[in-house]
Amino acid sequence: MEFSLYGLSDIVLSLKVTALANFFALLIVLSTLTVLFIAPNYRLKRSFYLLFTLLVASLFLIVYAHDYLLFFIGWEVMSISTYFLLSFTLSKEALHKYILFAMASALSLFVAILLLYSTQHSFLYEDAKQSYLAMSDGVQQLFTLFMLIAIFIKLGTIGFHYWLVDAYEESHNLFTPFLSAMLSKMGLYALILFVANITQATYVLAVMGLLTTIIATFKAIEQESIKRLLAYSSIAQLGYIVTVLSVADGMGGALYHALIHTLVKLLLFINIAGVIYVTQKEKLSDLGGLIYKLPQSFVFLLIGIIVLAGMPPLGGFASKFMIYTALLDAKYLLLLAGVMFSSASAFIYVYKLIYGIYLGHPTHKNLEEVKEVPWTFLAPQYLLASLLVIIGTFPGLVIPYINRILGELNLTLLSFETIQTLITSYAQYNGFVVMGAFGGIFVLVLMMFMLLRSKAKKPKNRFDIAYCAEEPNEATHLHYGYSMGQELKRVGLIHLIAKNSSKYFYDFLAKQMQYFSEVVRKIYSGNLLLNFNIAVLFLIILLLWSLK
Amino acid sequence: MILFDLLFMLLVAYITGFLYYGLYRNITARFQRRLGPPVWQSFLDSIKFFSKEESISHGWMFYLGPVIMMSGAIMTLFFIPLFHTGESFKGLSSYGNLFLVLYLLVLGALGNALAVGASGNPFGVMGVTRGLSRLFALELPFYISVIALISVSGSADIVCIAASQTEWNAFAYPLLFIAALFSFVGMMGQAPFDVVGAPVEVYSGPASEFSGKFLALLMSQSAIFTFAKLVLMVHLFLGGASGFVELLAKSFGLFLFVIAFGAMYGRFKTPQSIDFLLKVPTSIAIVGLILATWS
Amino acid sequence: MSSTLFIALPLLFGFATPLLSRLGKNALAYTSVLMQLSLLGLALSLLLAHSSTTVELISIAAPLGISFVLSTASLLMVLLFTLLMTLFSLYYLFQRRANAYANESKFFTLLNMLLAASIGLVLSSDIFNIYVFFEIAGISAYILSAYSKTALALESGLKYLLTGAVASIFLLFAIVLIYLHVGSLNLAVIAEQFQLLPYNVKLLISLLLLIGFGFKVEVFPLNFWVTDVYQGSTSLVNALFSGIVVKAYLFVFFHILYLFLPQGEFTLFLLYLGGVSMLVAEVAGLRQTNLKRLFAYSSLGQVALIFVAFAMQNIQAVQAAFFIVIAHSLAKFMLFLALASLEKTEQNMHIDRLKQIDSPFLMVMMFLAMLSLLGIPLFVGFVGKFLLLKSLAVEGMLTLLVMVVVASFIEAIYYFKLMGYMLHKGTRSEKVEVSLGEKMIFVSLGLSLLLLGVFPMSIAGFLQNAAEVLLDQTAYITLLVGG
Amino acid sequence: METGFLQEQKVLEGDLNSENSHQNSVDFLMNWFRKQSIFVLAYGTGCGAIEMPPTFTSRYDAERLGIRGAATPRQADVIIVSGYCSYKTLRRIIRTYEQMSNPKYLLALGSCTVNGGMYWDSYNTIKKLEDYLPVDMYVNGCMPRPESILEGFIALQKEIGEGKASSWQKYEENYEFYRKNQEAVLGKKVEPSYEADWYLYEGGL
Repeated sequence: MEFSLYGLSDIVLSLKVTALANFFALLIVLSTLTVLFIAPNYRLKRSFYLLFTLLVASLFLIVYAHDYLLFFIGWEVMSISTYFLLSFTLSKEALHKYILFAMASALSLFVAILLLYSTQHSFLYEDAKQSYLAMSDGVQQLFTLFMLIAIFIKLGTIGFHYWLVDAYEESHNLFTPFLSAMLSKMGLYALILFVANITQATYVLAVMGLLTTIIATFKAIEQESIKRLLAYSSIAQLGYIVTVLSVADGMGGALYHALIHTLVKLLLFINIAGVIYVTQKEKLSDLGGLIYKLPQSFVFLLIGIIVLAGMPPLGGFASKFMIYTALLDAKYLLLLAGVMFSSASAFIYVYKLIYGIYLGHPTHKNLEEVKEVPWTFLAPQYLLASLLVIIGTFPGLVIPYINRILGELNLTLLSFETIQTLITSYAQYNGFVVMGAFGGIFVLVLMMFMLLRSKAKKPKNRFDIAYCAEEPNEATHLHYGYSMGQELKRVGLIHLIAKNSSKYFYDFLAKQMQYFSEVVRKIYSGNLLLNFNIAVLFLIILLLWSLK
Repeated sequence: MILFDLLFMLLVAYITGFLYYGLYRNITARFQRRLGPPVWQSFLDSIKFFSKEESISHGWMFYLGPVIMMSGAIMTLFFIPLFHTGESFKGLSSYGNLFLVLYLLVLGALGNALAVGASGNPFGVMGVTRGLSRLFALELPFYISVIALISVSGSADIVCIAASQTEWNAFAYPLLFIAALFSFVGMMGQAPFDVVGAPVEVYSGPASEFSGKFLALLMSQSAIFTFAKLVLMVHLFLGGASGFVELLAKSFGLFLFVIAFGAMYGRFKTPQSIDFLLKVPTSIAIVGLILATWS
Repeated sequence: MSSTLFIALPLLFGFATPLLSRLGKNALAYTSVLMQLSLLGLALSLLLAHSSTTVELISIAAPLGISFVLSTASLLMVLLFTLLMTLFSLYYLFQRRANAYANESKFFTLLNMLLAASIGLVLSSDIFNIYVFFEIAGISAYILSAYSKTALALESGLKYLLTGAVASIFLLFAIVLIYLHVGSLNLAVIAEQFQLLPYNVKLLISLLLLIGFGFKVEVFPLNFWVTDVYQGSTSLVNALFSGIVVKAYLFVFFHILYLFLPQGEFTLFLLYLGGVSMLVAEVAGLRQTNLKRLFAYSSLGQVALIFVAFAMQNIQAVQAAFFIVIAHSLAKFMLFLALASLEKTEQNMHIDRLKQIDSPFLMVMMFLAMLSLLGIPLFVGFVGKFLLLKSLAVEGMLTLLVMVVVASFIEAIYYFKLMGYMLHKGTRSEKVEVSLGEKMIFVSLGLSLLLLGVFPMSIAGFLQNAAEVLLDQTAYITLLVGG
Repeated sequence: METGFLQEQKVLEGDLNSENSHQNSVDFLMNWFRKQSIFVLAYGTGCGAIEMPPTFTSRYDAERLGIRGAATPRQADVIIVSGYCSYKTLRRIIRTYEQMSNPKYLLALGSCTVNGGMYWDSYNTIKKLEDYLPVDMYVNGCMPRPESILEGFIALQKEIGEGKASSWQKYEENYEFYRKNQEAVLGKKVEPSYEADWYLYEGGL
């Protein structure tokens, strides 16, 4: 569907239903539905829903737009409606941080699309490649720079993530799942369009993606706030996608991982929203020992972290596997090693998350009185968790859909035989067998184990632990696994990685800006004599310069 | 037929694993100038624990932890073929690949970590923390070596990697092998990387709350798991195996090396071991990878 | 006759205010609304009937005469001015009790003089008339600025007067030079002969005109007085300054520029001047905490943006300029009126006070205005900025493009800082009542921002037409001088 | 039910009178395994602990008999009370003993555990360990040499193999008696202040 806007013949806008757009639209629908499920638990103003609707509408606009202008409009509306949605809970600083980065993203996207327009006078995706090729080298680099800045900010790639963590941490618990699952995906969508339509930008993406995964993983490890931890985990997960998009055949893995990440982040954030709802606590150090109070939530979080860590036999492994083999295919071996390294490091924060909330000992008296979260929290988790289990069992299930997208983008299709298997050029695996074998072995071992004569008895008191012959009591500090990973800072290399360098950088930038402003402001101090002098001098200089 | 295969593999792993463990204790004792226990001592220990009258369980997650760990070990075993030639004793390896096995290697430990957390014993969690912190540093050189091997042999299938070696990978790519060996020593829980279960430091770490049959199950899985890891190394670096004798010889040789290594060194602190692993073996592995794939 | 009415009516009304004020307490306010409405009606009827550019001549003696040219472009400006003035009168009427001026009749006199002069500037086709209106507008503006007679107000009035006097000297000198060399004051005649003048004279005249108008179109470095004036004046007056007066100056400056230099000899220079103005103004505004001054900086930035757009001197850019003019006028007008509503208790608001004020309605309206000013899509501000940047990109002026974008970003920094204050969570002590009438005005302004932003095509054709007319030097000459 | 001296006498003589030797084949097998593998809690309670390191290391190498150390009470079969036992230590020993899982054995080293030894007059050590915890095997001497300790272990192994080492059952059966004695020296707030008594444990998973 094409139409023109502004009564100008040279701007053609277009909306188009493509398989890629449908894929992301599906994710939007899924996220919206699941998030709205938990909405009745919160008392929200009507304006929240109004803005939320606007946001969802803008997401659809982004997804179905087939030219960069509409895309940009959707992008900007998304940023602004998110701003107002965030304003319900965010502190002034965090909010300001968010919007500045969002504006920087939008404006650099703006510059980029205008540069794209300047050569072929078209915003359409189809013409993007030609427009790009028509640019001179310098402009091409400038264009790529601006485009990638815009995308990286939205993705929260490391260095551009300064806003993201605070925004995630302080946003409303209802909104965080959406923020993580959907809004960052829009950055991904932009990146996919960029990579598929314009240019691969191989090395930039590879380096940025790898740095993002590794640094964000180690940053996640040292967090104590649940939402901050998950925010960094989101960054890291998107880093995998950025990395894999740097290779020619990475699109399949990227889409697969996008799907999995959306599902799992919805699951995790809804889960912790439930925990926060019943406990009113947001820090790992304030929680603990909830496993027997919230058993269902525990299982869902467990499923979530298994997927997040990319463990077989659930869906997370399928997407990780796709990413690995794509990188292997492109012979990006060290990159692959780096990605796997960060994937292995992710086990720490994943364990820290589940330990801090559910395992160990309760850190407060009132934690021993909480009840299971309301069913409105559980219902979407049932849905998401079963989807993840199904994808884990039948990893080939989504391949035909991804192939449709790849076909549309003129990329190499993924091979597909049955829905149980996932096949790449290097290896294949059968999700059904893995799941079946694990389930079978587990059940068999469990049965044999239960039949043993040795009686399992359960202490009545949680303090009955082997504790060097001492007796712990309420006052004993037993729940300290939540600070796990702090000791890693003692390792020089990791300390280097996990430094708050982006904070220093942006603070420095802000400070310099303020000084500069302070100097410039002197012009407007109201001293007429000074001003006239400046004015005359400036004009003479300019004129002499311009008349040469 | 496949069920018989699997059962047989399990049996072999169980027996060999315990045998190796007995030998391990015996040989370590000889290193320390003592007689050491009989070879079957580990087996006796495990049966003793199975026959305890009672075992303390801290809830269902605690109960399931060792079961998950055992399942993980058996899964690992099943997805690694015993022999790279012939038809039998391939297990489920045709349904999986090396990446899957790499993840299965940690699956059990993570499952058990949940149980440790559920037990509420801070020493257990301390051990888990050490283990997880060490894990990524341990895996990095191993991953690099494995990736290089996959890339060189053109497949992530273990059988293919084993079969594609004209000369042993250990000799063809010595740097990769050395780097992987460092990791392997750590994976086997040997000094100098044995920070996890350090008895006098963290009260035997993750195992501190396991008693009776739980401990017994952990011991059995350890035996099976050790064998599985040895077989994996044999296939990756030592040219695979086509018969029991070859398999036992190669794996025992490797095992001997590991325990000798372990008996000779003291223990690193956690940050030290991470630092060391991230520096020395990783650098070796990177150089090895570049040398191996340079064309 | 019709275009003369636009000037005659306000002037008449202005001088009749002492009489009208005797009719009753509210008579002046009501009649003012009536008068503005009639002007608006007139403008609208002209718009509907309008087909081509018309000239109206009030002959005094053979070479001397006052001629008004009503083209699409000037009609657009007139329409904008009368619309804003109507809303202004209505607003004044609705919140008059709270904001009564000491001497209402004088205030209205000045107000109408200002309007008449602004419209006169836009319509005149004679450079001396332009000078006259320039002075009328200036004098009424000085007095309006000092009207509240506080120390700050008097300071601002004085500053305004001083700078205005300097500006008019330069302008007058330019006119003298022109008359010396061309022998006519008619814009068309001058335009015809301007190219034939010696280079040095051309340069001198251009320089003098630039400086003369430069003060008024608030271009760096001649805009130093603006912030002080805005701070000293009341918000109501500021609404007029930034909504009407500066737009009139901008229009007439570029009108003259296009006529004299159709080839665009100075384009690059003016473009960078505009770009630098914008950057400097936005950077200087970054740390401002006084609301009026802050908006003044923002006005400087926006005016510089319009300056850049006009200076591009091509149809797309001028169309964009008109869009920004409309967007900025409406939005700033709205912001200053909102500020006037908030300031009922206290003048010179500090930014911190936004945390205290409890008026969701005004907040939302200010949000709309600010978002439009920032060029967020769905608001008309975006259309203007987009068209301008597009034409910059097409022309390949990437440096300027980046300059404008960076400046916009800096503007976003302080506007969102403002919004952050408004969105502050906490108890709000000061409740601000907004009457229904005021609400209607704000809503209509806000809606127009939104509607024009979503359906820019409704006026795009008209604006393009205006841009074509404004840029067409030969047609102008033909019309006035004849073949 | 007897009280006072009579009860004490009965408890102390309990295992002499019991006829535990009739074990079925499963019991026999299990006892054989238990006998072959003995995990000793690495917990030095008194001065006798100094004799334990040589027992377990190269010189005497207890591991050849299947005897090795265990770090936590959860994994241990045998706890050695090595010598005098102050009230403070007793508190820990009792707790540790109760945390060990059945079947569990207690080996007492030195004279002090028999009758207080040279600490007979001490204000803060117990005299007879038997009053507080059931002892399977005494190794007397002050201090007993590693050879004696090994001998003690071998004797203990023999008893285990015959199914006679059943002090843990005795502790359960006469819990009130031990508890009373423990409270007598440690005060009413004797640990475990929470329900260490096994019959309060919940069954199942």
